[in-house]
Amino acid sequence: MDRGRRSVLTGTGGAAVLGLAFAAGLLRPGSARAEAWNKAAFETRSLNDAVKALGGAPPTQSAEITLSSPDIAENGAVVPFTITSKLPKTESIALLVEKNPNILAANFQIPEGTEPWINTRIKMGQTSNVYALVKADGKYYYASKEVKVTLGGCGG
Amino acid sequence: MKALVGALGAMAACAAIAQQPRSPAEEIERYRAAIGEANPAELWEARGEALWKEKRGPKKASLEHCDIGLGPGAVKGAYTVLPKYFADSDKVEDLESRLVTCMVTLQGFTREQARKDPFGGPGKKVPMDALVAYVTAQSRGMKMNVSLDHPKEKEAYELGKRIFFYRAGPHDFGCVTCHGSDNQRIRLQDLPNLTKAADAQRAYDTWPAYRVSQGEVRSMQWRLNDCFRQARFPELEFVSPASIALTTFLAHSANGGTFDGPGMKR
Amino acid sequence: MSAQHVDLDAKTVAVLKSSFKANGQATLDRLDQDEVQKLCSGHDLAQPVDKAVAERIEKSQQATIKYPQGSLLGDWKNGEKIAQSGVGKQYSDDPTAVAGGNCYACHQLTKAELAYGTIGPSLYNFGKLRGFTPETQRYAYAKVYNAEAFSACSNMPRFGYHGILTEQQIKDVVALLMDPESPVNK
Amino acid sequence: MSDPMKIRATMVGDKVEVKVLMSHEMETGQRKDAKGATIPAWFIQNVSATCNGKTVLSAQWGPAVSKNPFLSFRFSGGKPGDKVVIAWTDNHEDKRTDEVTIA
Repeated sequence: MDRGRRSVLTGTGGAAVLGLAFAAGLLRPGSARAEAWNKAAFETRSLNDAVKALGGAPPTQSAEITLSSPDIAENGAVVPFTITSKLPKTESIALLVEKNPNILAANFQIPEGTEPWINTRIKMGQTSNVYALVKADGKYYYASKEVKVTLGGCGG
Repeated sequence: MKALVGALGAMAACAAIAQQPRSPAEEIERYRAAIGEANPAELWEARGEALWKEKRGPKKASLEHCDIGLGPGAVKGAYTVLPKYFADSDKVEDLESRLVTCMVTLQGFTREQARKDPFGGPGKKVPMDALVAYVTAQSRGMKMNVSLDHPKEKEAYELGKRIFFYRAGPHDFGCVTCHGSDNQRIRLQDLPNLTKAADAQRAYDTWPAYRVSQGEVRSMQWRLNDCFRQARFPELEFVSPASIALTTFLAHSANGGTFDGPGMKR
Repeated sequence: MSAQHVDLDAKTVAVLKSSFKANGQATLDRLDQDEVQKLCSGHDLAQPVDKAVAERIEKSQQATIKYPQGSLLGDWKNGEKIAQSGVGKQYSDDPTAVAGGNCYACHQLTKAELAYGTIGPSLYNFGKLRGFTPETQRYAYAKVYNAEAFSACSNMPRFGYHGILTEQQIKDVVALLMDPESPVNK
Repeated sequence: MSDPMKIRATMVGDKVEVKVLMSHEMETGQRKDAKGATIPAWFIQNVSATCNGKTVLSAQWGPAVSKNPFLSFRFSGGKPGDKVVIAWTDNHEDKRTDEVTIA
């Protein structure tokens, strides 16, 4: 197996996730699929910039959104989140991690008939605020929470 | 567990009750419960089943007639009797060793080929991890029942026990350093006391496991290899006599426990 | 000890030697035990170490400790980095990389780090509880240098004796434990 | 070639609950290999789920979604025996489509 990979990771602090920025050249912007994928939004670094790239105005905080996860993740490579929106006409639910190199992790379109509820797993490079961003009736709303990421092991 | 977490959440939200922050240990428990709901090891199990049935190697044969402990072709429950003595090879073998033997005898691979690349990694899928995931999953819910009746089984157990307590290297570590006392942890990871049945069962019964930190299914052979790496030993060779002896000691110590692998670990 | 046990002990060493391969800095001679390792192998942690054996180990290991000239108190900030890092001596480690002591793997030290182990005792408020005296500094240095000199068959590596940490690094760890400004003592 | 997804679709009350595991590296493009060379980004970008020809979920993902991704969602309008079809496309334009019958 690739021990070298592990030593590289260890050398930079042991986090399993280093960074998530990617080279724009790898995305083949010419293809139809890549155009459908919102490259600009996935390159942003702040909540407001991400919403702007998604075509919205700065979001407002909402108690109608529940962002649920453990407060401490044993490993940043897999952090489970459940997001529920009680906002009427919820159209999309996105997950954003403030301290990841690029803030937007995933964006789910919720058609009519699908519950505004998503359960998924994302990577976190370090302890960070996480946002659930919901588009409802054309406007953006968010909820946030901090998730601590711990390190571990004898070689870390 | 989930209901309890929900109830605690509701209490914390209630303004009349002062918020009681959960301890780190409770939060880690919540984390494990949440990720335990879906184990990517299932992807390995499916791949392993296909590989088990696929005609491979110079002899273009499947592994469906491999005797992994309960007779040729019997997969269900076979992992619970391993390691065990096999008359055809005149050796005590664990699952990985036995798969190597069958890849040689049934499929015609050289031993060298069958032992090569035992552990997967990023972008590298290997047959061994998948086969181990498939075979072990067929023993889920069954009790571990490793025999020491044959003299070679007894000897492997005794050697394994001595290896467990063997301290060496620049850190003076042995298996016992981390796994010889109750209720200890390294960073936030609980360390099973492998000299006690209950802990040995809990640990052994959940390997192999999907390692969240690596995104891979890891076999018991990998587990031992990586423990020795961190204990600052040289590199433990795949299906080596020491690895099988140590596995015999650990598996027998876990007898009576209900096998629940492949598990999911940090 | 029965003849059978002696046989099995000898066979254990033979089986180990046939089962490992050298990998980078982790050469096969690492399987060879020194006196302490030999005496401590087979020891069940639930039992106390035989008194005579313990005295023999502690005495021989006391004699290995080399104290530096001058102050034993280094830089606690660097000590904290050493306490956090587990790099060093694994075959997967770059042998030229700065090694760590991995103190947090086994000990609580500061209040800020939640991810600490419990194999060793909590060292939170180490200096504050024992007093910021030169004697305690000397004890801390010696304990990190060679824990077997104080507690035979300890689980703690002999950081100075085995050259895992340098003299300056041990002084930095002593500062982490003993500097009144260190977060360990806050 | 990529491995099949593991999909489960079950009735929870009058809704269909879908749980899906996908086999994918989800490489971030930030990690380096043993020789110090950057490992190129490789991750699923688009996911869609349909039932009886109707889209019940679609998603855009970045490389921050975990390796071997897991996703669960619930929708109305499905019944036992119906098929749920899930498809993904990654940034190398690899594709994978799998289906499951609602239990």
